[in-house]
Amino acid sequence: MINKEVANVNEALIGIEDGMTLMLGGFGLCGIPENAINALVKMNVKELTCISNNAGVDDFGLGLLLQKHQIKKMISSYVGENDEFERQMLSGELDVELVPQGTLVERCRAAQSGFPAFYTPAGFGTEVAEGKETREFNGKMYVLEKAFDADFAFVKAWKGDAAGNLIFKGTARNFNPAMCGAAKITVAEVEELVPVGSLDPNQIHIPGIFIQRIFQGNNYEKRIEQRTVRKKV
Amino acid sequence: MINKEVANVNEALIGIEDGMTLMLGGFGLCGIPENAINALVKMNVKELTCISNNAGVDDFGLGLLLQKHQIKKMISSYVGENDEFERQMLSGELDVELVPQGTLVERCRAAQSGFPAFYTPAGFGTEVAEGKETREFNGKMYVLEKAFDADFAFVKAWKGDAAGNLIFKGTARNFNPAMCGAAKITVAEVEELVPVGSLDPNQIHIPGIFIQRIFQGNNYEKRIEQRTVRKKV
Amino acid sequence: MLDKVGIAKRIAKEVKDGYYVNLGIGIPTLVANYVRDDIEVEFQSENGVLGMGPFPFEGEEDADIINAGKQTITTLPGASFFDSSMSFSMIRGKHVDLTILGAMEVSEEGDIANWKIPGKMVKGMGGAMDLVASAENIIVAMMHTNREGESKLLKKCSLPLTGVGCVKKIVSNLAVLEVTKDGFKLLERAPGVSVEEIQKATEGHLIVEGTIPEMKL
Amino acid sequence: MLDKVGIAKRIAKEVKDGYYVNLGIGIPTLVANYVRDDIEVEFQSENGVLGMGPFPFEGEEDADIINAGKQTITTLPGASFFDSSMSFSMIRGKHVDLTILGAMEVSEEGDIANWKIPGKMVKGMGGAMDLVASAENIIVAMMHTNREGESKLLKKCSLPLTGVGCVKKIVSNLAVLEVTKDGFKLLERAPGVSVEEIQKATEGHLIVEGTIPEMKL
Repeated sequence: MINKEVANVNEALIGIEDGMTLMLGGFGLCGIPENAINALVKMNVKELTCISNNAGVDDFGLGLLLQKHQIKKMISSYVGENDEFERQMLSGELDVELVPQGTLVERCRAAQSGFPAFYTPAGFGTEVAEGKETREFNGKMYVLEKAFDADFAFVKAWKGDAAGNLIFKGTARNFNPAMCGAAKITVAEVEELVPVGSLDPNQIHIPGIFIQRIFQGNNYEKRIEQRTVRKKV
Repeated sequence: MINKEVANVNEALIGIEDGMTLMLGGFGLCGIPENAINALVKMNVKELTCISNNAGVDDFGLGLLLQKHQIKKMISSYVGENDEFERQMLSGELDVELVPQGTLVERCRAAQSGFPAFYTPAGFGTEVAEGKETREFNGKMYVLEKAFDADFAFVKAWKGDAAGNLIFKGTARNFNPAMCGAAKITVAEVEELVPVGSLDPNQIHIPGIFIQRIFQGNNYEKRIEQRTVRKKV
Repeated sequence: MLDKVGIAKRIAKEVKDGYYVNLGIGIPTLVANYVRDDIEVEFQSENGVLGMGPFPFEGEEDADIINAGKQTITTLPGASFFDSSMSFSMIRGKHVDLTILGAMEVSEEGDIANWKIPGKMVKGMGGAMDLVASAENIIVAMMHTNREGESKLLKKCSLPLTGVGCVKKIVSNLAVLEVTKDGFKLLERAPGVSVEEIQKATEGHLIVEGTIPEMKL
Repeated sequence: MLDKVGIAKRIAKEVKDGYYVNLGIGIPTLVANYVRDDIEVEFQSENGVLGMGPFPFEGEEDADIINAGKQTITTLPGASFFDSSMSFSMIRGKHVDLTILGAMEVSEEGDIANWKIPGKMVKGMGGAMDLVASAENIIVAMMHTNREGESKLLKKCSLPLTGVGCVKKIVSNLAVLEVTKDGFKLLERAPGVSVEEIQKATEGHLIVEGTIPEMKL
């Protein structure tokens, strides 16, 4: 077993530099790498390009990096929950590339899987396709989209072991699996680091080969964006 | 819950016709849809194109269809275990398209996932790339490969439920997941059909949406091709 | 004239037995409440869940189980969780049978705009571009006009597009319309709404053939 | 001169701590037996397993747990199973550190042929084309000559190629060679084998610089 465990988030972030491109898992605030984001805020690394489906909210998740102007460019599919984001984008302080959600995740998976490019129907005929090659297959039009090229990927899992094997929970899985191994270095933080051999080999979502560093996270806030409930009758 | 359960293999095969293109899961004899193959032999459907990583052995798996000359064309990556196959191929009775294994599975996944085509490095500079578009990305050469277009996919899982949810076991998983939903109709046979709700939603390998028909298989032989053991000391 | 719940109720009648359905944020989310309970339908949410149930009871929310609108949800027996990549395999691969989503504008050619107002509002397309580029069966839930009373059913969309030639059906507060190659074909009127009112609220070409029935909810 | 086990033993010395290794069928499979036990290595098999262990004890074989050579295997703690799609993500995505495979022919430019003899034998390429097109670190295990004594290390391959310009290192029964832009660079001689014998058995350009040491096993 090849050991990927590092002592803490600081060790996991060694090598991060200004100007790097980062991938960050999560959908809204669900399944985001909270520990890594908080540490990035503390180390005050700047000029980042962040690939993440959403941009957090004003005071949590990637919103914390936005507040401190650490992000130069966001590559996302939906950013509607963050006023500061919208302000920086409309004022031109922040460069934004909006990508259809299915294309966003597949550009991650393409990087993970050694595919340089693929054709997808999403965005054909829209400004997303501007400047890109389009092409017909079987009478339908498609857009050529390319794999991402990122320096670090930060993902958050439910359980993991020192071999880097990961299991996600519920819809906190989302973008995390496709980002594993999609950057030069993938850092996984887990709610529970379990002994090697205790995970069922048949039920591992992401095998350790895709992970370079793993650590036991702590103080997960797991904030809920839209607490929607029904009353018991 | 949308119910996909059919009574038996015969009901699962309704609609199969001569000349159709079929996908069949499995690697060697591991994880092959034994019940479906045996039923295809019985119904004596002809002129089939079969997409399957291997071609079975002389007297088991797809070898049974080959014996009866039911297969017109095989699309596979490795066919070294089957003498009858080699004979039919070298004599020209059987049309064969050999495809790199990673390309084979991705052409299934592309069909499953709505991608018409993708670029892969496999086969560049070889006869596999002949007649195909090749292209450079970041200084490396790639081959354009296209999604398969199949009528039926036959997969075999370990456990499944009437909603079509599937779990595979060990390396019997192999090509099966990528073929689910990659054909017009996907038929899953399972060793154990369990009650809906008894599978952990977090641990389902293939959600039921990809499956049109599911049935409880029986009399699984699960033949071992290379029984390789060590002695206890 | 329909309110949001009315629109959701009318769209619910389009949901057929055995359908996998993706519901967009807003009015479409309400549709789930009004689907007949004698048919089997499964709801997919693009953030990675199939088989969504109702909202959780108070105190039973789980931060790790949400829908694409970031609302806490529950799951029904037979449900499954999966990653975003597989979720869009379901969508792009046409395994989802029906997509219901909102729109700012729809054109008579079936183009849809719902993700951006240049210089003013940019929320992003989320999964909408993948959904509309792939789904064979798209119903748009929308108000027929904006707050200024201007039509949102246009000859050409004025806002940046989400997809081209993809909308098949529209259920608005005023009417049910089918998008045909010749324009918006009026199928049903909302209760108490006249053909003239619908005509006035529709900038794009409206096709009125024969008597237009009032919709039943 | 080395036998198959000798070739496997020599290749085992190329396996470094922390490597994920894919072993081809035949001699490469034997390599696992000779890797130093003070380093951590994980073996991947393209049919969908990472963390392979030794063959099972008699009576403990499981038809559902095999390697790419269709042999029954076991797994070690930390192992995982996955589908073929993810398996080739590991391979194509360069997550596998070292690929060891057999060859019928290798050219001085690093081309490899190992899947077809036209009109005579066609087993198929299996995963070899994906492996050689992607791996940055490929070692070929092979006999230096065929049964007729003809060289298999050639100027140009005569058989259909598996991949172009991809082989980095060759361990044959006679020698260890590096594929450089100028040809086959001789690194080590097998025990008891002279440079002249290697030269005679090598049709492609052989580069001999200084004294060539005998390999240590």
